[in-house]
Amino acid sequence: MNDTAPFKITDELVAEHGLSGEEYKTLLEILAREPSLTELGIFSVMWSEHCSYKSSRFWLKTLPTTGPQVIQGPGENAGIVDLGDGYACVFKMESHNHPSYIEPYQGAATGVGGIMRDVFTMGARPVANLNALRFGAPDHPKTKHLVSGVVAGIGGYGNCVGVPTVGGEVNFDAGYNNNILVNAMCVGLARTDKIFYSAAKGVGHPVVYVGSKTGRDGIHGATMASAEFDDKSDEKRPTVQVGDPFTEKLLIEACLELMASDAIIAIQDMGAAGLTSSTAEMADKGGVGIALDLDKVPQRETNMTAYEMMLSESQERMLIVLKPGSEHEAETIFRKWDLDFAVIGKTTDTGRMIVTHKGNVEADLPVTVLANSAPMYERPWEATVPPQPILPEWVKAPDNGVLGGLKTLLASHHLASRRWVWEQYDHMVMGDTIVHPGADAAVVRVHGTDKGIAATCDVTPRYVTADPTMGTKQAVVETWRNLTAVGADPLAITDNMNFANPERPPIMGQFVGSCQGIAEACHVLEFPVVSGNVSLYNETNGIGIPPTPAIGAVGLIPDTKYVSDHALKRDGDVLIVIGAENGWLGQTVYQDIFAEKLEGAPPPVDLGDELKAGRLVRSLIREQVTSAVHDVSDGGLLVAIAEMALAGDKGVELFPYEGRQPTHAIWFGEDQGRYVISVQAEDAERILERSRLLDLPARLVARMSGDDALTLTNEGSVPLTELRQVHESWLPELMANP
Amino acid sequence: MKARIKITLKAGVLDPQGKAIEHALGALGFSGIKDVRQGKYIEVTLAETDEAKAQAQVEKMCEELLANMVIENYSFTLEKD
Amino acid sequence: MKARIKITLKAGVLDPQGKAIEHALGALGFSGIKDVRQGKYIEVTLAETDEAKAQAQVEKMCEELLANMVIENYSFTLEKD
Amino acid sequence: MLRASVIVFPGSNCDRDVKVALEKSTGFPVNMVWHGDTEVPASDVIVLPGGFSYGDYLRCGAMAAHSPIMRDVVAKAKSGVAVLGICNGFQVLCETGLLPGVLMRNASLKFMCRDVTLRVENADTTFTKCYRKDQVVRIPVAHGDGNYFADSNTLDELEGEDRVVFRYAHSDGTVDKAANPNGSQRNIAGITDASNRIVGLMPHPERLYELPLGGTDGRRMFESALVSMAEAMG
Ligand SMILES: Nc1ncnc2c1ncn2[C@@H]1O[C@H](COP(=O)(O)OP(=O)(O)O)[C@@H](O)[C@H]1O
Ligand SMILES: [Mg+2]
Repeated sequence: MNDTAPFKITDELVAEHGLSGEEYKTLLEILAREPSLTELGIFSVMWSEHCSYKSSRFWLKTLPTTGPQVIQGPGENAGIVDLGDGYACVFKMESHNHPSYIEPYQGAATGVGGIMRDVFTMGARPVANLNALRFGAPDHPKTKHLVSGVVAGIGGYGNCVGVPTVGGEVNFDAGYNNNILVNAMCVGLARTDKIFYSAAKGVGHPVVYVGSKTGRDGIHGATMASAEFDDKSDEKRPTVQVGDPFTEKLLIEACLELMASDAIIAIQDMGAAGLTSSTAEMADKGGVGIALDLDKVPQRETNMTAYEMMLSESQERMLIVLKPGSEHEAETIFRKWDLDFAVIGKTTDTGRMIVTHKGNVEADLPVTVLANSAPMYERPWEATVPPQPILPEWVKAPDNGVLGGLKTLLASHHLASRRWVWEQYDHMVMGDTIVHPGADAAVVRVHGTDKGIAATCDVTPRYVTADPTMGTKQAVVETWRNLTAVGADPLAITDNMNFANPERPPIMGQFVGSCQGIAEACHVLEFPVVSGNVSLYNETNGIGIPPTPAIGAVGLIPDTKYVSDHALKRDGDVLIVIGAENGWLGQTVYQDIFAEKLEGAPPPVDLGDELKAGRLVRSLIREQVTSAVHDVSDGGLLVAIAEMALAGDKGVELFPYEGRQPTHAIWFGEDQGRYVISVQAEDAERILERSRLLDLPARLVARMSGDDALTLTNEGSVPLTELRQVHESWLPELMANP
Repeated sequence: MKARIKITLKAGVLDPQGKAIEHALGALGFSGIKDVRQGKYIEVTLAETDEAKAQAQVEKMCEELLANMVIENYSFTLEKD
Repeated sequence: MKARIKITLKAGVLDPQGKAIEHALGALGFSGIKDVRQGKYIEVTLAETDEAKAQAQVEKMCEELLANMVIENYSFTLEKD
Repeated sequence: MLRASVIVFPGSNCDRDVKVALEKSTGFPVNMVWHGDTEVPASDVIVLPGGFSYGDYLRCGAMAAHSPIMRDVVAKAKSGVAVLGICNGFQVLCETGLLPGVLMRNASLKFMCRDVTLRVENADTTFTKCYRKDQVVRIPVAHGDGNYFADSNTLDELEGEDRVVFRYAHSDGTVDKAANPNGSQRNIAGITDASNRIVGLMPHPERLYELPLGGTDGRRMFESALVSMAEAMG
């Protein structure tokens, strides 16, 4: 494409830029003239779904985003919560779904790189990474290739940068066959008095480009992320961005070094839509104009046009507005780290973004309009009608008995161990990981202190599909429970809303329902949303993904002495299940595996009971009464107990259930709001009583048997080694052959 | 037959390895070095003796496994043993 | 001048990558494949125009940095631009 | 008294971890030395930390081995200063020739991060004095290229001179293929030079130096350095 050659903006060109005819008309009205090609490119990325949130903004505004712990809610590069004593936790989750489907290694790697930049741009050192991954059916021909590429890419990037990857989730479902999801989350640690924002306040300040050189990577990446796939996309293969984690590591160190000084007015990573959105947003937030001289931009390729430079998504680049006079100090730091450094413009009082290249003005646009004129759509939506609940009796008992059923479930694609994944991630680097992958939430220490940050991510798309509001409420609550189970005070969440085409009312209805679920849960749990990301159009040939609002959450461990995990460890302990047991089998893993279908309503969430149970469990942990805690989620009670036994390599004897529900429904039902705790036998009665006083059912469910098997009276016994074998071997075996 | 296959990054695709090698060569005192690019070199011995068939076989291997066609190109030579 | 450098593992040095590729090719249905070896291919553009000097320069690069002489061999060709 | 220096290469990422572990284990402050410097301050011990120096591009440790600081590290090592190379640091030591052999891609071709058990083969080095010979210790590995390779003459020589320091083993001390996480020759996890002062190993002792991290088996390596210095002082 050539900027200087005369050209005509045709309907095709407009459509290629992902703008509707309506939108282009609005653009003409705003400018009162035809845009240049560069200007068209700039608007197309600013107005893309990815940058503008045009379909989702209306509903995102309804989410609770405040609370005494919140330092920064949505709207900046990442959200920030207070950890006390001058520490702040900076975190966000972001999707790299389409790029990872096209090139799994680089797509996932650059997703990790991008989310880390969002975090360290605010002054935080990244201290933990997580990832939520959804792949197609295990036997789909593309699945293994995608799993191995994505996992290698996440590890390749995070390991090299030296940030531990401590948690996440992996699901397999045919609904993701042609649209996998790769959501990466980064958690950073900052000092509250050293937080950096993106507002480029003040006129005449140098605008500085640092990091890697600009190439023609991912041009149109931002619009690609918002466009539906079709069968041709396998061939189309747009320019893929390649990540350079080594440069990212240097960039982190250099930025943090510069941040320790007093030189920075504003800083922002160049993410989707690179130079365009970073300059527009920084100038708009600062209330200034900006003049850019593209001749100064460090370039990797020859003959790059203004259009290409403004739209390039080359990785590992940052934009900084410096206090005048500090250029030399800054340049010294970036040179020391062997990074490119160039003053490419300055802030102005014109209120315009003026881009010049080779002596020509390639774009001259009003900043506020550019940053704020994106359309906002209140798209028509149709609410999902949730199915009626089913009775536990309607789902048959396992043919192979309760213990056989347990083995089947532990070896299923839903529940099999993800060790094969997380052993490819360095989860210990930085020397502060105290609860490792495999637990309910991971915990990293606040370096040099006794505080800890707990982090987790979760969503159960089968629940959300059946009932978006209830299912999403459940996702929020499950992260809250995961944090509680390791002894943390839940602080806040980030969300990554992955949905299909919002222009279809039923899909938009899923999105709306999900937002309502988040809003309700966050409001009651005082667990606000501080950052997030929306990924729409995850569909191919009209077949969309299951609605997947991934929730990432962080909590504070005030003193790491009180950290808990789920490994049984104290001989002689008994196990108590806290929370109501109704044997809920609708939409469960059990139903999917044994009835080979999913039906009925998903398990309901009672936020009031969740609060009570969570508070009780947290006090028991802090009183050091418990020696292990696990929340009950996928697969139900027996799976939870088996996981505790396996983690600690300690056998248990289960007490027979004597209530009215079918036994298999009690062992495998997914009733919400439950925890299993391990306590000394002499404390049991007191704890049961304390729970009942809160109106929370509680039951003695098992005791440590002192042997190495899981035993159920009247059913027999299964050695832990056998359970471990089936649980651990599914994924390695799947991946063993290409 | 022996196939000697070169796999290189497509033009314009960032090559972090090449960049780092170029930098290291500079630091070692080599001057006038530029455009360092790193790729892979793979040797495969084939049972196939017919040149045209071997050619087709290697092409298929490259496209299906050896090269990542999204970012890489390949070229090869064949040699009778 | 452009140097095209091949770096290969010495005979007798185990090549886990080559072995894995051989295995994967087999699993993909390619038969009669053996002795797969993976090495590196590096392109370097030199300012030097004298062939002998360029030759010496590339040899030095390979010995000092590009190849690990404990396990690897190198070979290269030079080409005038 | 222990004067320890940790070299920081671009891309090192366990430099802070090992500094903290050394300081907590020995009680003495540690110097951080930039790769671009030309002299290591007077030290009893120099540590080359784990990480991805230069991104591990080209070959692990190859570019770091040519850093300006390494000339002085090699000189000091030859004049008797003890040197410990952990993971990437081990790779750098092999690339400089201070230790023989090379670390190749893991046989699985995958990065691997998990605890492994090691049998202590040589408890006489500067960094293993506080272990017993044949003791089994648990220390994490985290590497993609830890597959130790040397020709069989070199391997025989290493074994003959008692220069294998750690081998991957089962928790009962048996050494076999199943205990080998990365395909390394003869299950070698760490080796020393002939003087027992230059030690390289793939596992990360700094990751298990205190109980909150899950164990203290790694701490003994740093305590050994302190004990060795005390012995040397008489
Ligand atoms: N992609 C991943 N990366 C890192 N850890 C993972 C990943 N997937 C799963 N895990 C870890 O495996 C464990 C089990 O995951 P999951 O079944 O989602 O847990 P839960 O249902 O308790 O939230 C968790 O500790 C989780 O952090
Ligand atoms: Mg989960």
